[in-house]
Amino acid sequence: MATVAPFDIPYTRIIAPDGSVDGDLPDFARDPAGVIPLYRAMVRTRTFDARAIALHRTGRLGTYPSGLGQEAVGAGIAQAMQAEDVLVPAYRDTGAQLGRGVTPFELLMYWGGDERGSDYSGPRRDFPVSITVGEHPPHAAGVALAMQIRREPRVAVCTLGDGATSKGAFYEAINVAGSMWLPLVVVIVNNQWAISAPRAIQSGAQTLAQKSVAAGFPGEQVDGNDVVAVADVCTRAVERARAGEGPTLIEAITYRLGDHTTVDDARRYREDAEVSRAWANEPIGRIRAYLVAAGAWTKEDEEGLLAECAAEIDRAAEEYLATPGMPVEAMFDHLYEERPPNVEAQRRQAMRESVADA
Amino acid sequence: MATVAPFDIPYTRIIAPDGSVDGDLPDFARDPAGVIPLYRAMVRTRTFDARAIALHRTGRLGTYPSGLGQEAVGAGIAQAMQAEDVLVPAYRDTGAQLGRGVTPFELLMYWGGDERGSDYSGPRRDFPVSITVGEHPPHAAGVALAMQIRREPRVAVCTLGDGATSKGAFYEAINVAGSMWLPLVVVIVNNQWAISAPRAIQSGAQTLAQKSVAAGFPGEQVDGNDVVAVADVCTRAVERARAGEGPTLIEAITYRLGDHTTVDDARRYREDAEVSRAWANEPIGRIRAYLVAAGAWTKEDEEGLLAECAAEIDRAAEEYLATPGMPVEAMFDHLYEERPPNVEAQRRQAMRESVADA
Amino acid sequence: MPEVTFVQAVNQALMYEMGADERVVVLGEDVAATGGVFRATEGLVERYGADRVIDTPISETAIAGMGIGLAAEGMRPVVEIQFTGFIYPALDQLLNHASRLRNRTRGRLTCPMVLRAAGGGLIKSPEHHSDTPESLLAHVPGLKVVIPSTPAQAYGLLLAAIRDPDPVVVLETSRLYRALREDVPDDGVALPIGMSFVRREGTDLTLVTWGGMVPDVLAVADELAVDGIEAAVIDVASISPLDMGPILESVARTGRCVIVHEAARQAGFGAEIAARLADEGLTSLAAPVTRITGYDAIYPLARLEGRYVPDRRRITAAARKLLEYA
Amino acid sequence: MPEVTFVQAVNQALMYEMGADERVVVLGEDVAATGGVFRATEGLVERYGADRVIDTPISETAIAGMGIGLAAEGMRPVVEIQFTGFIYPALDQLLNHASRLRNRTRGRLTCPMVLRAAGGGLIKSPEHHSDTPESLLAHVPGLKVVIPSTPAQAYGLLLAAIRDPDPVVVLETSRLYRALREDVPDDGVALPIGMSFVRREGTDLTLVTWGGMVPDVLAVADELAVDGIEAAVIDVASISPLDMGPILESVARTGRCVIVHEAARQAGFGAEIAARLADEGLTSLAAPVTRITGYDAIYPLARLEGRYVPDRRRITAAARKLLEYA
Ligand SMILES: Cc1ncc(C[n+]2csc(CCOP(=O)(O)OP(=O)(O)O)c2C)c(N)n1
Ligand SMILES: Cc1ncc(C[n+]2csc(CCOP(=O)(O)OP(=O)(O)O)c2C)c(N)n1
Ligand SMILES: [Mg+2]
Ligand SMILES: [Mg+2]
Repeated sequence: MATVAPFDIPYTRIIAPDGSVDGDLPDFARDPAGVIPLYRAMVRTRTFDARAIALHRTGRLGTYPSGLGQEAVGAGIAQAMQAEDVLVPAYRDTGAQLGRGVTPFELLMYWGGDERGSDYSGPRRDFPVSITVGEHPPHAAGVALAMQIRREPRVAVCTLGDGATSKGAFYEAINVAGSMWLPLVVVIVNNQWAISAPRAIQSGAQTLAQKSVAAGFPGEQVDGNDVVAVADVCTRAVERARAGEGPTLIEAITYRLGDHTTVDDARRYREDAEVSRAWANEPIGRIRAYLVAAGAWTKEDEEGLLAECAAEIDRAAEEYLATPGMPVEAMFDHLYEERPPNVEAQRRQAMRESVADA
Repeated sequence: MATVAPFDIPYTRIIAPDGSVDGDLPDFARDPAGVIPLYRAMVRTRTFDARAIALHRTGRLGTYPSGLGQEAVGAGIAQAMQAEDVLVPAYRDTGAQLGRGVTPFELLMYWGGDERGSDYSGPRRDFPVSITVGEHPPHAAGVALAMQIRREPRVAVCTLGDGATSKGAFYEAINVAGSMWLPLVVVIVNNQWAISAPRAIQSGAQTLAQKSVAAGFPGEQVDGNDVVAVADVCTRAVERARAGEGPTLIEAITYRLGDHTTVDDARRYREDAEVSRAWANEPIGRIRAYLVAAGAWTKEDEEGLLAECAAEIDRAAEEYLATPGMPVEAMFDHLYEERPPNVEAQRRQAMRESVADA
Repeated sequence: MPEVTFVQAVNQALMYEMGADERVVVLGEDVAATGGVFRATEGLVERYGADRVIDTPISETAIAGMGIGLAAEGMRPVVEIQFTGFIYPALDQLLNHASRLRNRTRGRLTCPMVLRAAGGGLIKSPEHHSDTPESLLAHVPGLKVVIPSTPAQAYGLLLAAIRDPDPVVVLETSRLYRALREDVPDDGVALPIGMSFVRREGTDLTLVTWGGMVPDVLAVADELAVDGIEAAVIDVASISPLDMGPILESVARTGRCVIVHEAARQAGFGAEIAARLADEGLTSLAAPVTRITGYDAIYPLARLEGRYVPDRRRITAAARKLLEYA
Repeated sequence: MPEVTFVQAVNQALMYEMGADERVVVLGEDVAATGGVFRATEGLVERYGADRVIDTPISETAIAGMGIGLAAEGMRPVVEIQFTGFIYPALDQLLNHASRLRNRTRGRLTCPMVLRAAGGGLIKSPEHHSDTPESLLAHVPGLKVVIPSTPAQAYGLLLAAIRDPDPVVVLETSRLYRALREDVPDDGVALPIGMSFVRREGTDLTLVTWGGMVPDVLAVADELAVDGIEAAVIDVASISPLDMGPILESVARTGRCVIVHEAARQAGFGAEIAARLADEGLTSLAAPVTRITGYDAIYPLARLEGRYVPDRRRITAAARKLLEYA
């Protein structure tokens, strides 16, 4: 019995939970000022998140999946990507979307139940969020294949949850990516839970990063609550992909501090104690500690940032609440580029009924 | 960056292509007589295979997927299983099916286009072959789960091709098996080709055995043309599963010496030279060489075996050719346990038309 | 006897049958620890244990496929697909495998599995949670498809589905889960699959519907009655096998038929009923067979969804229009 | 101008459009090295290179899903699912994603992809190779579904499908691949999607069909003509969008309609056409709308398959029966 193929999975952390440096600082972070944009992005994400939940509570937003505690992953991914790259996100990746230039207004429109929220004014080629768990990685593989065929120095980045790694579509996509050596980076946002199912239910695999072994390309773990590490690991993976060096699977280990969504009550299935422990590890505090210790962040900076974020999200919420819904015919207007006769007839009928209503 | 999870994939060969012993003989094979049943099974399989092709050529059998060159895998798997275990096979696993007690007559009926061929008189709980590539591993996982729930010391064995490992259903099944620690053994019959697609198209993974890393249980390679090694590796995996020690993924490395099926022409897409090289490695000759060298097999034994196999397959073919097709109402007789009215009405109508025909 | 909601009736049926038949196992996403996202499986794991109530990975293909393996091995799996919009990755298992196993093996292996899924709109849920894919499933020989509309049907048809020797898909309408209450004796008595229920007699017009639209259609019939128009309401309940008897009988009397469903119109299941009427019921028809359905459009997000699903006004208007035919 | 078979016409269309539009890429199982199991993609990789003609792993979900990604990025993917029976693992991608992308993003991202698959029976192939799942696909808003019946349609509709700005499923009938030959000028002229073709005029009765059944239905019409019965034959060709115009016009003249398809009857696409007749065409109908279809049974293995697919005798008998109505 001979060993024919050895593999191993690395793990990266750079800033420890207490804010101390625990690994090799990447270039961008040598000067603590380089970390400030990441910190700002995380705080902005959390501000949005809190507002979205508040809007839901008061009946003014639909079901919303909070990303509380996962802000480092989104901020790190967005920093790693170039504008011309394409993000193919899951529903909880609000942070990455904000970083990509999707506006808080658009996000509120979407979660408020209006399709126009996915007509992103910024990243025009980014995909809308996938509500279907783990069915979107093939889209990212297709996007990456288009880039490869056209020999463009662009990269597709797909984000998905720990639960989504149990889906066949996820596997087919990474397997194809390995076979075709596509410019694709897949980031598993392992927040330990998939609704009520803890990580252990999803797979007997010791790490989720090792799923890449099945596809023949590198996989690695990163402390998903360490935004510096996430940004670093993701940047390296994205740049490898851009250089034609193939796909990477990244497992960002984080924790879902909130309920699954605004219509879930996580106390039914998980211990408060676990959540409390996880709070000690959350991503924003550690970077604040790091920046403060480095003398790069003051109380005034903090207050300024919070006020700025609150003001931005306030404006977005106002704009969202002031935007009237679409008329009934909107349902038919983007079904096809040209409306076939049956659709046209139904559209007219719906409009007639609409008038009758008024 | 720390390494958190190392893996490696072992490879087993016991009898080398020239018939010499190249590894540790398992108990059953200490006495060469223990190998004779495996040898006989392979020859029987090849005899069946040749006859099936001949029947197709003369228009008396439907499309048939030859297993030429892969006989060791089926024989080894069948030997590893107990009667009460369940085989969930792919279409090319004729050898394993014969070993399980599916009769040559039944196989001819099935490939001749008659559903009764899947009503196996022997292994009543074995699944019919899956024509859908890689969609059947979930059935095997379900069978294994039934065994686990009922605490039965039984094992489900699923066979599939190298191409089938690219399917999401294969992955979902092995992932669930790892998560639930099911008594399941999955054998990949890597014959290097999936119709016209060589192994390299399917996956960037260096081995197919390492797909198990994604599911968190052991995977290993075996020389699929060495029946002793296949039987040994499979037996150990089956017995581990039976003992509650979890699933195993086995990649049996072999070669499809024939066309994909009787309606394929492999010369369109692969080199004759490759096939010639592969013939040097085929599984039957090496065991014959081993047995002859060990003084355990004579020319008379060989002639006797060939005659016996030919006679058995002759009888099966005659019985098959003499069996009339089913009447039209057979289409409706096993749709549901009780026929609903619409089905009943259609059945009567079909029978009326049938009478009108006659 | 306390009244129960629809979702409680589902739960009651599962409780009952797991107690009565130890071959019954429940598996799916979030069915055990949290008792289902709608609480349909609440308390099952506490009562029957983790061996029989199993939280699976998020693997719809494997969930359905394992149901087949379990069923072939003599278990009675009740698998849950959390929402109808996530049934599609399980379709290969349903169409190519579950429905065909008995026929392929001439009855040697069978597939007594149940697949439950919640769907239908108007609960302001995210995309893909409101699908009504019943006509896809009704096209598959070897499957049965039931769509209960009341707590009693939810109980009785689910029991029947579990006991059925063949695969049955049970489509539950999430907006009904807590909308209705009624007495449902927990007596283990099943309702027959393959039977249309006459929910209201009437001689002027026949309204045919199922599942989530039933309450609205009954309400429309009540409204019409105020004007002296007596509409029969037929709740198809099982779309496969389809029981056309009561529909044909009613239309023979009324000559007028409106079929109401929430799914898109084109190739929706309403087409099958209309087609049967155009064949077997043609001579009865005094007016065009009308379908009031979801539009042939993508089910909209929450702000517009109320305009997608047929509402009482659309149904009433169609009914009144049919009465204009002599 | 040499005559070409159906499969050659498919090949010709792919050759043409790959030459005309460099955004067109072909991917699927066995499409490159061996040129497709039916040779539909033969020679493409030699002409256009391995960047644009791509053999994929056996991953139907990913094949369809990558088509979406490619299309959203501005390519014009033509993906192949080898047989219709293997389309089901791709359905989630078609239903939840391909069909919805434009609407979800208000036109920001679109999905101009084509998915081709071969199906239909009577070629003695193994299980799952003969499926005719057209009605499932026709139920999906946002998709288009075409089913060519001749080499010229195969060429013209495939070109149209590739140029269409929205996702189109092209269902090809394998038994037609080499059964028919005709002149098909390789002029790059597309046929319109969403148009029913009147293949034969007739005033006594209307036969409506598509795809693989068209030759048989035309033959039946010829037989009937011998007896002086003039049957119109309408080849629907695009089932979605469905062009009811010619069907309604013809039935307005004949009052009699037989719909013929190979798929199972219940919730088959014939139901949609019958339902439209029962609504918009009711006053024209002099006789029951008859569907002659595959049975509501599992498509049988080779020995019995000839009894599953409607044959000329069944169609003729139905046609003659309708003429008995006054
Ligand atoms: C295909 C599919 N199956 C089931 C669901 C229902 N569902 C919504 S979220 C969720 C859990 C997903 O967990 P994970 O992938 O870890 O992402 P997280 O919610 O933790 O971000 C499930 C099962 C779905 N949306 N899509
Ligand atoms: C789901 C599915 N996709 C495609 C096919 C068509 N097909 C039949 S055999 C085959 C190749 C399978 O290769 P592999 O799994 O290696 O098995 P082998 O034929 O080599 O035994 C393909 C693509 C199929 N039968 N099922
Ligand atoms: Mg999660
Ligand atoms: Mg192979």
